[in-house]
Amino acid sequence: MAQLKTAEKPLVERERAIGWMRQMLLIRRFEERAEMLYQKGRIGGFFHQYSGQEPVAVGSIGILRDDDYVITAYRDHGHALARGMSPRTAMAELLGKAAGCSKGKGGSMHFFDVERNFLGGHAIVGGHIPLAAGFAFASKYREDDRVSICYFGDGAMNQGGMHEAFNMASMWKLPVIYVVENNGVAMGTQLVRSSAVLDLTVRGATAYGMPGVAINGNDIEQMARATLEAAERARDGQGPTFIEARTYRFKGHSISDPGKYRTKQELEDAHRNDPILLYERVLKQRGWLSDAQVDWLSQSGSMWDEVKAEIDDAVEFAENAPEPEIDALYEDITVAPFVPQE
Amino acid sequence: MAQLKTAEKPLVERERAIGWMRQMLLIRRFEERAEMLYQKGRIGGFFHQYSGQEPVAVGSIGILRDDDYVITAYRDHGHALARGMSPRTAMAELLGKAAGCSKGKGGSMHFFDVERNFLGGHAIVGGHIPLAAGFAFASKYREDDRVSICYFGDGAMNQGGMHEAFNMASMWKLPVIYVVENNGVAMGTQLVRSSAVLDLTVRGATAYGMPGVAINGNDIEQMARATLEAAERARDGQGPTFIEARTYRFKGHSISDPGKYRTKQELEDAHRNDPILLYERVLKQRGWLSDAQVDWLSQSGSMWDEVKAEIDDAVEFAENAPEPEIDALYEDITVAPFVPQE
Amino acid sequence: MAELTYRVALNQAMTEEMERDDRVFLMGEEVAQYDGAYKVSQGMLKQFGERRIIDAPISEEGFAGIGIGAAMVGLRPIIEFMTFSFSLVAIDQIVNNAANMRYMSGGQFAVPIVFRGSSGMAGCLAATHSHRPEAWYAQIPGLTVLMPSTPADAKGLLKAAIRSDDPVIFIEHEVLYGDKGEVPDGEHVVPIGKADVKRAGGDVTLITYSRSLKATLAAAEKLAADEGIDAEVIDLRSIRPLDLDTLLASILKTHRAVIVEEDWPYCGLGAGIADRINQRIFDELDAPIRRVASKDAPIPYNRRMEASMLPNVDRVVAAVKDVCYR
Amino acid sequence: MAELTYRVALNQAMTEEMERDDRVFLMGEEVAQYDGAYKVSQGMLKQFGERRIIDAPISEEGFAGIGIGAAMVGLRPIIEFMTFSFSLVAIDQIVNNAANMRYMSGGQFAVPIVFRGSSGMAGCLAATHSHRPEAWYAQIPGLTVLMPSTPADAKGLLKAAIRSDDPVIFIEHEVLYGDKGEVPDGEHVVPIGKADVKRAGGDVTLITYSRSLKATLAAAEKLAADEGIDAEVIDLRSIRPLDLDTLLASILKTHRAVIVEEDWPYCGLGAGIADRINQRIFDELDAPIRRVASKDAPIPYNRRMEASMLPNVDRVVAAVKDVCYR
Ligand SMILES: Cc1ncc(C[n+]2csc(CCOP(=O)(O)OP(=O)(O)O)c2C)c(N)n1
Ligand SMILES: Cc1ncc(C[n+]2csc(CCOP(=O)(O)OP(=O)(O)O)c2C)c(N)n1
Ligand SMILES: [Mg+2]
Ligand SMILES: [Mg+2]
Repeated sequence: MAQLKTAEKPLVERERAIGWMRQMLLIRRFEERAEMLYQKGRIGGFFHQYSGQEPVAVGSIGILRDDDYVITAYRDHGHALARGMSPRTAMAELLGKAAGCSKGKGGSMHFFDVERNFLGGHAIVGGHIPLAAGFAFASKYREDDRVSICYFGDGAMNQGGMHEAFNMASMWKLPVIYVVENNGVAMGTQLVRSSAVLDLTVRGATAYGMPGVAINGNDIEQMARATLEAAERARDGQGPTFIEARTYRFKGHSISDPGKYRTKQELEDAHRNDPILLYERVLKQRGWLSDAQVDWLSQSGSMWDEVKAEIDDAVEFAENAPEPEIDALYEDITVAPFVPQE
Repeated sequence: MAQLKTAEKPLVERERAIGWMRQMLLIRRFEERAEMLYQKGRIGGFFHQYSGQEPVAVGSIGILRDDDYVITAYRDHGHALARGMSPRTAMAELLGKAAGCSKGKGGSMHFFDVERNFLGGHAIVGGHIPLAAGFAFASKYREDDRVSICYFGDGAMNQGGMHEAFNMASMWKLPVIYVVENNGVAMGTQLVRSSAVLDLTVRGATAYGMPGVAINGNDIEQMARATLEAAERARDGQGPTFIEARTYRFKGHSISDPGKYRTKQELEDAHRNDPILLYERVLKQRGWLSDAQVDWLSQSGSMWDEVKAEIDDAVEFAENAPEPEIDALYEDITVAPFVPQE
Repeated sequence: MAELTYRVALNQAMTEEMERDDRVFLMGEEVAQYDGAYKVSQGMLKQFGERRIIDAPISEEGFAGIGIGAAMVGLRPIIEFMTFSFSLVAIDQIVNNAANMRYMSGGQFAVPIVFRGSSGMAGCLAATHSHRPEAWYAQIPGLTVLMPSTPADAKGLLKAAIRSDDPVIFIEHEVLYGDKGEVPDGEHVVPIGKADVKRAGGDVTLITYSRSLKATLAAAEKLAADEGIDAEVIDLRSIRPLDLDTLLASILKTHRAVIVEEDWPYCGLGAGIADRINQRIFDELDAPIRRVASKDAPIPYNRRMEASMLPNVDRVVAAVKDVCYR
Repeated sequence: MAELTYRVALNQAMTEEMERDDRVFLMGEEVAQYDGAYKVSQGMLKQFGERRIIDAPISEEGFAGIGIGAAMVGLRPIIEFMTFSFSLVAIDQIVNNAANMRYMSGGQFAVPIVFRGSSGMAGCLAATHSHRPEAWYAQIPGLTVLMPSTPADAKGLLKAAIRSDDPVIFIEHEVLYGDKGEVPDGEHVVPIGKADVKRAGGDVTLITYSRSLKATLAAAEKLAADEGIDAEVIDLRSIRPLDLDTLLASILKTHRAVIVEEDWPYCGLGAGIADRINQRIFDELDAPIRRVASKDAPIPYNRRMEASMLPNVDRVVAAVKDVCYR
């Protein structure tokens, strides 16, 4: 079993660590229940599960300030929840309800939460990467000391927009942290078949003269440490950082994906290294967590029960929430009164 | 005065070297006369002079095979002439004549010559970079042993399409040579203001795991040597090479550019290192060229006179050539009969 | 005649053309090992191998350009966009390189390439993933734009597209992939530039294409049953060039027309078609050409809202009654 | 009133808005040290410094996206495309991020950004550099599209665009930059969504915008002098939203209309406008709405060929005579 560097010296105090554990459980449970709803036809469109990658979002967002900007791709439920979005509004969005975080207009791939500075949920691969540089540009312009963090997949490294944004972010020393969640595969294409260079820091950092680090993204406190260092550098005016967070996607690309491109063995190994299990072990070694709170192997514990109840509540809320009015179709298009050109 | 490495060991035999000298003179004269015609209003649109960069095109194209593919950006007159396009058709194109290399439809920025495997002349910055990977893809597909060479400016390094094409070219080991003609400026933007990293081989080669070399592009035989090595590697199935050819643009970006972004001193230095002058010296040291043939400082010599006559002839040809028929507007749009949707 | 799905019909077209011409290859995201995101290329890697069925990274601009380059030097690429919504990042290549190349070179180069993939509102994919780019591509001289609505046309038109020496935008529809229909056996090539009368009728001309054909045909049946209105339904198939002759012949008979499409109303394809008809036979029209298009809003995720945007039987019926003054 | 060039009018609009609102900044290629490729931003670097006038690398997709991001968090960027032809490499950002963002987020984010730059056939720039993208952008709900034809409108509309809380596509024309005209002194803001009757008349409605206004006005004078036809000339100014009321009011008076534009004919902007008119007042038209558009071909380099593509006085006169049955 993989060891986490995390164990050695706690980066954070007990309360925050426990909070992270709880968030990882919450995300996991959210995804499980949502997937069930998808199977029942209650959720439409594309749905991309985050299970297995939780520490990347939780460890990094968990170390940032509330006023920092967060943006990610379409595999966005985990980041939204890590940012504090309520599972109710998240689940309601999946069900297309008016109470959803995007009023039922965005769906799974387009979660937004302006109050938590969560700027989406973006479904065009790589298309959001320049936006993050834009948030950071604004912070620098206003000298407001915020940082922006932007997540994307290994597959998104191959979009030209990334290249353009990275060059400007580095040249202009914009306070942005770019995190590639390298789960080794883009849909069914393994990294070795999509990238000429396998060390993504060479492509993402070296090429643009920005600091880059490759870490085990499933080690939540390592993830937090790398993010913290990057954030400090950014707030200090030293510009962007590139973090390659190596992680693993437990589920298929989207729900329809049979995942033929990987072996059962590979998947079993990954589950043995389930990041929740790993962090549970660390916290127990520290004496911060008891079996009564979480016992992941037997799927029990008070914290897990609590989380399950919270998600059940979210599902119930979402199921009972009203559909948007059909006329809402013409709302939220522009700030100025919208005049349909029909 | 800069020394050329060229001097030490001739890469090519006398005849070819003399031919290159003549081609550089031809390009220089072509550009001078064309600029005069532009000033007189005989040429429209944008016009980008190649003077000062001649060794890059001549030295590299001059070492390739006739069946290799050549493509470049909008500063394309030099490459076309280096590839053997007749100054007559080139000049006729500038004047928009039917006898022009693109029948008057392309203009200065869009020279083409299918017979010489000269695939343009492309005016969208960076837009042609993927095309070159496509030619190389075809060569690999057909196992036909050709290489493709693609020129672009330092400014084009900032287009995302480059990034995408380089990754695929390297991963798929396509037989293509990418040459960035780094003249230090994109329009009025110096490299330091457009690129986070000043060593372009880091951005163009390291990032994609392809061999890269930075050379003095104004040293024609060094240019030829680097190209030859790259071509051999490509023909041998080892994939692409990135060449950063450092050079200097004598004229403004286009004719309307007053060039305020550089000093008189800088320009004077550049002219003292005029690549024609440098190569003249080399060839004379080798005893391959006489003062009677070329004396660049005094703008005299039989070869120069010949070249001037050839360009005069081209101008005369172009001036007397007929305009295209207006109805040619609807020709050359598609291979199938074109049906205007009017 | 075999009964095939639209998906299999497309697969057969590519497979047959690849068997007869080694210059044809297929490149795109997940087309090879994954057998295609929508399984259109199922089995093709196995049959043709890695040389000809090529998985590309998520680099649409890059591989569109690679395809165009390969076409310029004599290959005949099929470039799959996982969906045409993603062609937006490659559109400069399509317009400035594929469509303009022959012209700018004074006819020296041809670009025999097919860009193909799904499009449209496919069910809760929301604003970024539901584009219908047909009007944009239709505008560009140099491009051919095809949109089949049945398995037979899918196969026959794709074969024609692959054989064409010009760049073709071949737009499929995600919700049609599973549809079944008769496809002629043997060599079946549908000519480019020919619309197809999918239902003959004398009272009103319904012009449509792609997935909207279904609602249109259903509306035609309902109109016949409920109103005694006998509608002629024309499936454009070829968006550029447009088969104006077939449209005009029908309208000269019916004197009324409705255009049914999934595109946005303002400057959408229907506006382009209505204009071409009005330019030619304005005086023959007994009513304005009505349009049933998507509503003028970005595409929402919510299923009911999305459905409310689309042409449906009721909207078509209402438009027909309007032009028939019922 | 001062007499200004179109170029200076644009400069004044940006300068004044930047003076009153620190959130406004200008970014693009060569906008700062070079004073703008077409000198529209002349002197602005000097006045506002590097923080607010920013030279970007040749990365349209990247800096369009940076602008959109900055707008989402409260700045008000002006993004200059050296020409709108180069917006093709950034179009995914404009459509999927700028236009869709507010909708996809259920109204949580606004994108107050202006994309501006020149467009059109500017004299021998050939196929890649002469795009007229208005019909494409007009199609997108979420975008505002403005195209001024005079210095006064250039200034007043650009100020309105910068103050708008929504993404605006502000399309200038290269051949207009040097044109002079009266510009009202003081605060001069032209409302979005209002067309302008540039010449009153009762016999026929001529609808146009941007550089085509000139040929249209000249044609109107010629028609008055030679034919006794009194044309009303309407300058759209706002392409989306379209001021349909002004168009309809005029046509209800004249019963005939001609649309004059530089766009391609098939699915071009003129088709979109004609359709909207036909939908509303088909029965009021005494003749089909004629269009004088560019010819259906890529844009050639050759000057005469290029000129032959464009609307000109003769073509407008012929179209008007046609709708007036002369
Ligand atoms: C421009 C674009 N091309 C293709 C797609 C379809 N697509 C969605 S996700 C995906 C794979 C992305 O893989 P990666 O970036 O590694 O992220 P992961 O799914 O592993 O989180 C693809 C091809 C898209 N949404 N946008
Ligand atoms: C996509 C795009 N953006 C902008 C331009 C306008 N433009 C033409 S050339 C040029 C500068 C290019 O500089 P560089 O690549 O260094 O080549 P050089 O002119 O030095 O040869 C610019 C900005 C363009 N043609 N295409
Ligand atoms: Mg991945
Ligand atoms: Mg340069």
